[in-house]
Amino acid sequence: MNAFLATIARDLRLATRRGGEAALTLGFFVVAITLFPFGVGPGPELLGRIAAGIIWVTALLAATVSFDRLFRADMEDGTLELLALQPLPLELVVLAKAIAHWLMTGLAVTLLAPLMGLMLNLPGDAYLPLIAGLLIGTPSLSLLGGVGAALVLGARRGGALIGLLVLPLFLPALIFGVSAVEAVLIGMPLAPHLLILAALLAVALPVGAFGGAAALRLALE
Amino acid sequence: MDGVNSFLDMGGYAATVWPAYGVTLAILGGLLVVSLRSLSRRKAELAILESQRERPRR
Amino acid sequence: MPSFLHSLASPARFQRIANAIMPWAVLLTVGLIGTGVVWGLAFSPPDYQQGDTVRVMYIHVPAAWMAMACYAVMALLSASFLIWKHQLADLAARACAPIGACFTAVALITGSLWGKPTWGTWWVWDARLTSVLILFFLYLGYMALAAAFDDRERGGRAAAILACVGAINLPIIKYSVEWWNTLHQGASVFRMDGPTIDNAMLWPLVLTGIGFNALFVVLLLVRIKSELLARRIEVLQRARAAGRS
Amino acid sequence: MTAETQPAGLVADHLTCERGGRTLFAELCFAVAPGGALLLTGPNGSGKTSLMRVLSGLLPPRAGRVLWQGKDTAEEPAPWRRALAWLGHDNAIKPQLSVSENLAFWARLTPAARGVDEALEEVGIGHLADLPAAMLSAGQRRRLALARLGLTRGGCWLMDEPTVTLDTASLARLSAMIARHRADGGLAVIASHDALDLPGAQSLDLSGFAVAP
Repeated sequence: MNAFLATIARDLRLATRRGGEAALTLGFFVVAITLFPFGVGPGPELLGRIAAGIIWVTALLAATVSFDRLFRADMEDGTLELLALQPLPLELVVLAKAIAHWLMTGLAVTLLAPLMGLMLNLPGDAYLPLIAGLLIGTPSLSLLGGVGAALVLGARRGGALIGLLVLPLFLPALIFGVSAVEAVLIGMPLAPHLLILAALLAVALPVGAFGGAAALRLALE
Repeated sequence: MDGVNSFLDMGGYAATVWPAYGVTLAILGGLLVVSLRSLSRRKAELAILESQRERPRR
Repeated sequence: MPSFLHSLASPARFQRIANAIMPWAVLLTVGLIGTGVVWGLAFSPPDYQQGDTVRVMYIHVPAAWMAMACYAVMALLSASFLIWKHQLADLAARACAPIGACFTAVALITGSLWGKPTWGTWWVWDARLTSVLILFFLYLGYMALAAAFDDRERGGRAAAILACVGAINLPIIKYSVEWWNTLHQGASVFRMDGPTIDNAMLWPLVLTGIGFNALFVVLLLVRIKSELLARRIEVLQRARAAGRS
Repeated sequence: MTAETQPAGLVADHLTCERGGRTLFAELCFAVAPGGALLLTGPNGSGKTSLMRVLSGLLPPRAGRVLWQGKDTAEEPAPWRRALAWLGHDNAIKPQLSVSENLAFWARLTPAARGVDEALEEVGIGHLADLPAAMLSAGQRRRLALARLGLTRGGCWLMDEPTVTLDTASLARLSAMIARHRADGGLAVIASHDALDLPGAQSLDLSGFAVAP
């Protein structure tokens, strides 16, 4: 457990020292969102209707942009092969890195989402389901994206490939994240949507850990 | 010839039915042709390589 | 069990089995698809609602079946490659991907052509269409990943992991898309009146369906043979390079 | 039957390794007992690094087994991972972290027997502990990587070219460090071009196991 926490703590510390990681993702998130009013027109009514969708789609894209760095730096400086040889199973290393990634991207995006909601004229009732959905849904993204990031290690044009590999897998999280907001707006219960997001997370945990570890072992051979 | 014409007309949906069959033929037939051509090209390449390998030994 | 599979899957043995199956598969492909298509186009009745557009069904529906069946075969081959590390499984899985992608493309395009007169639009974000589109993306991702490595073996294994992850996620995607669709649009537009399908329409559909399976076998065998040759060429070239240096 | 008769320490049992379709070495066997050391030599491309990676478990061998204390490391990786300390080509140093932070992380991941400061002193960079690792020279980085091995007591050190970028004084320190490790009951497998002072070490020339193409 100590080793697991140490891995999370190290990734967080590295990210804050470098300063770029979280800021880059958040910067992409904010800039991409500001593009939408230009694309669909600044009418507050239209923006308010599609605000939840915009925020979710942009969160997926922002996460995708950040995956390339998840394992690459550790691969290049030899840290990854050492991590693979530690007593801590590689599956747990992958989980630890996914958690650290989520804290820096998913959580940061979730915290920033209400502000973006204000800018996009998101209806008042929609804030709770949006934030709750992002909170439960974005960890799945970090886990599944981790598999993609591990798979493209050693591939040519790896960074460009990740999006093609993982965005289709993100679709369920997007669907239920947005439907949670819509359900609340039409007066339906919120809980089923959040429970499905939690179920997706329960699937993504083993898939991310075992798939990611298998892909990393392959990359280290 | 009226029967042929009405067959080709497909009850007014010629623009739907014939392109659908055409596209299917183009894609699946195309894949088959591409696969067969790569097979025969590789067969030829292998034949050349094997003949080159035999020569210096004998 | 693994050793039994291995003996079954040695290249020489594969060649023998493939050569034995091939003529039958070709015969079935030509005969069944030919009969089914002629039957479907010329002799089956037009639908009382959709008119002659229903004739698209005889290729569209089998293509959609094959799109999914191909992925299942590819994922099974990938899993067995990861477990038993047999090269032939990797070869076969890679050979599956373009075939599956082509069947998926056929299903999407014929569906779109059929959709125009039936629903008045080329594309609807219907649950089935959307999940087939995602399936198409998964095939593309698999092929891109398999080709993105300089080391062939490594690319094969990375792609195999992706195929397995996709196999777990594909049903999830499919059901979430279905649920999303019913939430947004109510009842699906895509209604085939499945149970009421007439025998005169069922038969050509079954014929082309089996014919497409046979076509899949033909394509798969040709592509595996071709890949085996490519590996043999690579080995010889490498031996030559090593001999001259 | 072989499992009981295998000696303690590290045993390579008929290892065959293949990379990129080429067999690097075949039927390679050796045994290193606790307190022993093995020096791997051989020209570039003879497969020293590949052998090290096979021993560590990073690269599965084409055939054969690696045994640690009589147990197959592929089947029971846990005891082997606890005993193993790995030094690869790359130093696995994060320039954003300080020297002691770099080492402290690995100390938390491995069962460290000694303190971070002690390990840094052993390689002669104790006075640099607070500096960001980005400030270190190439030789100092290699010594920081070596300090990671110095954290452990006993066990097995796998060192791939440990002497790269080291100066003469550091070479002497490395020899002393390996001697201390062996005296503690540890063993080491070292692939190196440089002559290291390794009293009583076995030597293995990999070119003797090459397979004619």
